[in-house]
Amino acid sequence: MGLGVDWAVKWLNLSAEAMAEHRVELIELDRAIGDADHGENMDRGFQAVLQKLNESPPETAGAALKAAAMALMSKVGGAAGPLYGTAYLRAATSLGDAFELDAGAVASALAAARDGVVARGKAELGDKTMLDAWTPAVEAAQKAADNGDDALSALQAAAEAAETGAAATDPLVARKGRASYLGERSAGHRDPGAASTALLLRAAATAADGASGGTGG
Amino acid sequence: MGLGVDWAVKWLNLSAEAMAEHRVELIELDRAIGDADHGENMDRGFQAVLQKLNESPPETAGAALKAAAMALMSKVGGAAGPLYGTAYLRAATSLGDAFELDAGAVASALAAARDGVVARGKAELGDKTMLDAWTPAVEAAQKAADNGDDALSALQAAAEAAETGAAATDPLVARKGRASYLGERSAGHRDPGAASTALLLRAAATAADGASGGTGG
Amino acid sequence: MTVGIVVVSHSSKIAEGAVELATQMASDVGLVAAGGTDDGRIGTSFEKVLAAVEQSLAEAAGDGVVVLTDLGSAVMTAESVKEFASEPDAVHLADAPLVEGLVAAAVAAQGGAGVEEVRKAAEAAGGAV
Amino acid sequence: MTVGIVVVSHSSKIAEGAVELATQMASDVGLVAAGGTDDGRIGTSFEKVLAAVEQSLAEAAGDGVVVLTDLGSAVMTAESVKEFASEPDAVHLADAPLVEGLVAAAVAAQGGAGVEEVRKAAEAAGGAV
Ligand SMILES: Nc1ncnc2c1ncn2[C@@H]1O[C@H](COP(=O)(O)OP(=O)(O)O)[C@@H](O)[C@H]1O
Ligand SMILES: Nc1ncnc2c1ncn2[C@@H]1O[C@H](COP(=O)(O)OP(=O)(O)O)[C@@H](O)[C@H]1O
Ligand SMILES: [Mg+2]
Ligand SMILES: [Mg+2]
Ligand SMILES: [Mg+2]
Ligand SMILES: [Mg+2]
Repeated sequence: MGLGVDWAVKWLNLSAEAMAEHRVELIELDRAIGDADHGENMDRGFQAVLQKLNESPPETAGAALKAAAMALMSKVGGAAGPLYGTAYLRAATSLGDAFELDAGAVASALAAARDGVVARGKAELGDKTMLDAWTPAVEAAQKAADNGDDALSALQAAAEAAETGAAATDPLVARKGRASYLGERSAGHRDPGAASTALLLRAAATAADGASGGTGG
Repeated sequence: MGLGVDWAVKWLNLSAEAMAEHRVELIELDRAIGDADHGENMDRGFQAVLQKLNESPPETAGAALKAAAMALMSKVGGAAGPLYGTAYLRAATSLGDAFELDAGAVASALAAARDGVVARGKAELGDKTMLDAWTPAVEAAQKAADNGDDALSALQAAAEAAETGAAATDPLVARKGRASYLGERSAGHRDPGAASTALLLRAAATAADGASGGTGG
Repeated sequence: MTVGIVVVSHSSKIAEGAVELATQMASDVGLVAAGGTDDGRIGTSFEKVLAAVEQSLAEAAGDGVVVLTDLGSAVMTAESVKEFASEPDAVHLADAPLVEGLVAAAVAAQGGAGVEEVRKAAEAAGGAV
Repeated sequence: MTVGIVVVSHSSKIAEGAVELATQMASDVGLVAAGGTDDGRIGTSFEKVLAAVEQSLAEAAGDGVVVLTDLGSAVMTAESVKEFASEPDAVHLADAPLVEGLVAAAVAAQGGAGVEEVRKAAEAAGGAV
């Protein structure tokens, strides 16, 4: 049984909860190596996502992610806006009109999201950005899909890999984004965007755990 | 009979009159190749000069020019502020405590002023700036002094040379100041600062014409 | 007609002040400020920037629009807006210092320069003249 | 103690907005805005800049002050002020883009960099990161 629009909507709701819950934590991470607004940015962005979903409930997971993309793009107000906006938009395009998503579709959507982050931000792996959470997540999801695991397992693998990837940004020196202004002083702090990516992918896995599957066609 | 503080005060008063009278003309010159404020800047600057002179009447020509320098520096608000401020300050230093100025002292003071413009603005002759009026003025005054002419003659020669120098900026391409943003398009317009310099030096000559000389010691 | 210019800054004050400053030397050029977030915080707003770009495209009537930005997230917002704009190919991002580049670009546009020339004028602006 | 930074712009809005923007990344650094003329026009004010430099010198308590400027007349005003300042040798003019240079300089100062290093950080700031 694959994942459908219910999963996507649940994911976005859990994302909004996570951003509200970790708002201060993300702000503090950003205070250390940025401008102390990432938690505020993400919280506002996901509140706008919820509002958008309420105003016009989506019919597919792709439509849900597209609505989220536009809300994030508009309302985040920081680098994370165009980055997550582009990521979710590319993921939505990857999902297309599908009503049920298997592990392969999930892995492809995550890869498309990651490619969106790269297209928008031109970062490379190891630059201490959200890309350092997205990339291992994509690889883990792809591996799970290749193994024949289900979508839930793929998302769980992705979430875990993103968490590990976010933690692995701690010793890195930032080469993109505001934190790059700090040079060597950026080492010893977790990248806020990598941390938020890990939270969002964990929400995706949680939403899939016991998800009711697609709405059928 | 040399020039004294009465001449200096009269010069500054006539300067203020000239700036008020030519305010719009200088604004229009600056509109063509700048930001349309030179007349406004100079008018405000010289109103502040008059106020300062009224508040504490100077005892020497040098003191009068020093007071003018500080008022211009503070109140002009454009490039002309630090440029004329530095010029008048250097001229004041050149005059020192002298009560009577002969042609040589006048020529030296003008040279000091010109050097102040160069020190502050780093322009070269032909860059289409006020320097293109100051430089021929200094040369003409020096020549008059070398000829044994009196201070009035030296100032008259300086004024005439400044007027010619200002007119000669018309075909030049600006290489300093705002007008340099226009590149080739700056040609065909008179430099506003060169025009105001010519007006100020004409005021100096007019003030000397029939001036009562020094106040004595 | 002249090229339009959009000023994208994290701060609405910076964007507005820069437009005021450049207008003094380029009073016939359409300069549009897009600074700060929708809700007045420091940051950039996709919607504000999109609205500014569309206004500028309309005013430029085919002559094109140059977009100046301050920090990296403003660049990303501007690039996103370019993709969503009604005429993406008419939107040219300048890699230039915001204030200094704007004055140079505005003067070039005032002189009738084309969109590529205006962008280059912005990008050539270095230290203060 | 950290190096102080003074922002000299033709526009009070630009100077204030730039200080707000940089403060986000450098909340412990003394950033002083000196924009516009005494009477609120576009231009620079010797008195405003001198007051800002003196305030900054006092706050920096010996660590020195870096001055950022926008256009050429702001540079000339800042140079004049340096000559009149109580500690001319502690006043360092940066040849840098105003907004981009300020953010880089403020972050460097926040990190405890010395006055020369702060100036260099400003001058190294180019396009948006
Ligand atoms: N060029 C980039 N490529 C990828 N991610 C980036 C880039 N620039 C910034 N980021 C991410 O954005 C996060 C900061 O987001 P946020 O605080 O919302 O933006 P801002 O820096 O504009 O305040 C960083 O922690 C980093 O993960
Ligand atoms: N670097 C410079 N050296 C000499 N003169 C200069 C320089 N820059 C500008 N000027 C003079 O200043 C005049 C403009 O003065 P003003 O309009 O008061 O200043 P702003 O350009 O700041 O508005 C120019 O016409 C020119 O004569
Ligand atoms: Mg941030
Ligand atoms: Mg921010
Ligand atoms: Mg002017
Ligand atoms: Mg001016």
